[in-house]
Amino acid sequence: MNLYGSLLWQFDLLIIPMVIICAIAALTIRDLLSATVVFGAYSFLMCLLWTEMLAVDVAFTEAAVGAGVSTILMVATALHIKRKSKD
Amino acid sequence: MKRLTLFLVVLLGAYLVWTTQDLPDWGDPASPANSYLSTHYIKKAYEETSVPNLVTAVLADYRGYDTMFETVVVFCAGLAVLTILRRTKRKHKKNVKFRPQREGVDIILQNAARLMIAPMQLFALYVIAHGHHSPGGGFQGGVILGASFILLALAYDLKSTLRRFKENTVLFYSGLGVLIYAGIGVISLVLGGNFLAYAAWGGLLGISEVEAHSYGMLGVEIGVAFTVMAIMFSLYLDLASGGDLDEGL
Amino acid sequence: MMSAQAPILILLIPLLCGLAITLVAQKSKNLAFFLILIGMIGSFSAACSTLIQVLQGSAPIHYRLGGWPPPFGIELVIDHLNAMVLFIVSGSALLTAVYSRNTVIVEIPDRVHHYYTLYALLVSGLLGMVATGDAFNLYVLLEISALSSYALLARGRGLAYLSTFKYIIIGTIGASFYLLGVGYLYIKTGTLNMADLSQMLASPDMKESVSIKTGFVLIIIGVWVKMGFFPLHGWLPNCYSRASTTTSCLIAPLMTKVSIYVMIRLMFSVFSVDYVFNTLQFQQAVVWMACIAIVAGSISALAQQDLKRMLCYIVLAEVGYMVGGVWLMNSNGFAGAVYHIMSDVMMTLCLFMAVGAVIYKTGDSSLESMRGIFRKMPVTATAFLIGGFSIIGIPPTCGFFSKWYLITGAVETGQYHFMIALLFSSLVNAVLFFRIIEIGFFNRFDDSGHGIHQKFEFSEAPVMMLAPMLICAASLLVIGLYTSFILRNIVQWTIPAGL
Amino acid sequence: MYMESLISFIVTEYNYSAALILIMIGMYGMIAKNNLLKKVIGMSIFQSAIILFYISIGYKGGASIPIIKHGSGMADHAAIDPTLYVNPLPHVLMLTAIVVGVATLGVALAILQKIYRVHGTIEEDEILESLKE
Repeated sequence: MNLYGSLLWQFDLLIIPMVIICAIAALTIRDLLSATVVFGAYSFLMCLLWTEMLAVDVAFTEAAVGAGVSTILMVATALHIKRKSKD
Repeated sequence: MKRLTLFLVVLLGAYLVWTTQDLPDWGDPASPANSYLSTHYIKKAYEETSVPNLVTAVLADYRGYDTMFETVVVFCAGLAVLTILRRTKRKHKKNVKFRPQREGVDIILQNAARLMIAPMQLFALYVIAHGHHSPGGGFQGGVILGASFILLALAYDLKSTLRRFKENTVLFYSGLGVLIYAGIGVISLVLGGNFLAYAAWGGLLGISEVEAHSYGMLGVEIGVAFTVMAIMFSLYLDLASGGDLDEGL
Repeated sequence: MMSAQAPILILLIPLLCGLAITLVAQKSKNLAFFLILIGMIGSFSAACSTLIQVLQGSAPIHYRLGGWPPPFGIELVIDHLNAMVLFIVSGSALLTAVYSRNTVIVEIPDRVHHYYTLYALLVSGLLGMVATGDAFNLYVLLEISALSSYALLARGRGLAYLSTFKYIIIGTIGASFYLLGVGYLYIKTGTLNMADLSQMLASPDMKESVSIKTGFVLIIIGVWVKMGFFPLHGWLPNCYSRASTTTSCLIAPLMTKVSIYVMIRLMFSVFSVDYVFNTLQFQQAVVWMACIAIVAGSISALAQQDLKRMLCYIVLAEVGYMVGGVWLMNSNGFAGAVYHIMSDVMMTLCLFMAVGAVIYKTGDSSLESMRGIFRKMPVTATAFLIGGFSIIGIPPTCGFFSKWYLITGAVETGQYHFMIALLFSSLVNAVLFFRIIEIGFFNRFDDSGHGIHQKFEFSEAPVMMLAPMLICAASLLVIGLYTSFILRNIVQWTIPAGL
Repeated sequence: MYMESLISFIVTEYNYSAALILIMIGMYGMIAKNNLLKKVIGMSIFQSAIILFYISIGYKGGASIPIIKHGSGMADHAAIDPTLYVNPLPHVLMLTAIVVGVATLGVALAILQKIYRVHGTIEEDEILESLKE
């Protein structure tokens, strides 16, 4: 078993379940505004994961685009429509 | 239907996870992906372009053609949203059925925004200009610039923001950005190189070809920043106001 | 010097003209039209120049973007196959641009300049997809053409928004599958350049690799989604039939054919004949799926009461022709499929233009709107007739020859079900078009049969719509008459080694 | 024995597996969810999961971020040891993919708002029912 001396693979093991939980939560929460905010958290955790894999430029972009602008766009849309979802 | 989808998705997922045993180990320095092209970029990019941030060097130079179309994608999205949502002034009266209500003026928010916007924009400019040496570049800087305008619109209101940054200016900047990018490519084409071959600029600017690559990249990053800034703000404008630009969130 | 730069100019000129429209043509609709026309003419002439260069020299043209040698930089590779596709795509985009003069102003009066910018971006995205020699670059251009087509399709009639939303979801799944497939190839080979990939993939241990197989399947499924091949076609008829006239003239012929080109390119330039047909074992299954696509498309077309929807189902059946022809594993079938790309663009374009002219005049797209068409709009009706004959496969139109080669290929490999499907589809198409001709030409009575002679006054569509339509119709005959020339000089060169 | 190889498999490939699981979650959301905004969220999850897959390809154990150490004290253009830096190419590709993702997201949200205005709802079954009437 060669783990190639990754410093942070424990960290990796910790974040990945959180990312998956956030993804499932974003899809299952019925309140759309909450779902979009959870999606923002998902993006931010993703961005942590990429920083940990040393993809600094990508993480920077994701922090600005994924966790920032896309969440704002989704919140803007969620506020324009009926907030309750059936599933 | 849902059960069936779940079943199919789980089946496909299990198959794909099973195929990962064939993939090289995670973090293996000798895997094909980490050894062939990547080694060349790491060894040569600094020498050939004098840009230490390898991601910027590959993004704006070796694969600059991709990045140009990436900018075009952003531009295209902005136009698409505008074409879909925006309506002419007369018809839209009852378009937006439900609009989030804002109560009163939030002084804390407004003052915090006032304090934050200028440093944000300064930081964005730093990110664009310093993208050769540190993480960052046109996209990140452009998004932050756009976000500063979005913050202004969130803290105050859409109307007052639009007085500072007019709608037509937004569109103009978005087109201008792509034009700067493509224009740098076209000029190198006119100067006798291939499209986007920044080396051709060396003679014109009186610098070595390696430096020309560096300057060319700075130029295209500025173009990218213009487009991304304008379109991020424009996306917010259209989506937050439902297309009529009367009132934001 | 200019001719050496022609490959990039093909897609650069429409792009720059699109930008110019946004920047300077905000106010003037005429200026926007003028600029789009310049862009399309420039692109078409660059494509002609490239085609001539390719025909004169037998080696493919390589164009290094940024001056970097492949595989480190991106390159455009133009051989006989994509020179032909570039020519036909830019040509039909030019014809549609001329045609759009009257329709766009009626259908999208408020945003003509944005419409034309998106038009130019879509065309340069499609041309870029055809010209590129890099697997990831293809994804970026795929997304450009997809995004601009979402915007163009959304500005349609009726429930266009709903069907476009479905298209976004399905299209993103397709594009993401493609991206994931390219990821699988990249992880095993470490390169993205198509020529380089094919060299790497030729080694024996790559052939056995499970992840390469998975990558191939993901890529092919992604491309099939984009072209609307049989089990993945659900989004296409709704989306295309609800689009505005110009949009459907532009997108319906080009999007599917460019996807088929992409499929051929990936199957034979990235992977190899041996890999696709011998290492993987689903060649028979794909031909069967193509048969189902043809039969289902033809029968659904027969059931439609709306002209545009009918044409969309015909497009689906035609996709089945080409996919089946490529997967027949036979040089005649392959030649038929490649030749059919060329002829199918022209015949679908011709039919959509004719139907668009009818809609422009009558405001209605049901079969009934064709009533008296030969009296009212004789020129449009003639173009419709030629296009219909070509779809049925009546000589000397080009549809006959492509069908001939496809059937020869099916017979040579003993896959008679494909031949039967082709003949069945011809039969159904014949019924379909003769029914419309009957409505248009003979049936001048209303349904109750009382024999009230309606008076059909001559009211033809404007010249700007008729001219491109007639050029299209004429090109169907010209392509048909010069079949042997085209086959000898272009199609023969595209047949991959080992087929 | 069998268990051990399974654990080794999971640890050396867990990033890929996680990416593929997220892809499947996103795809399930896109296909099976009834609410159109949920479909859009699924789409974004799908896209960022693919990005995770690519970034996992580019990771190299024991390496540093892909910015060449330079400046005073470093000989310019000295031979650079490729094992010191992670693979920059997947990062470049994924920057493009992120931007494409946000572009698609914007267009999808715009169409979604339009659908809400036309049909008054974004539940797929309610829209289909309102069409039947």
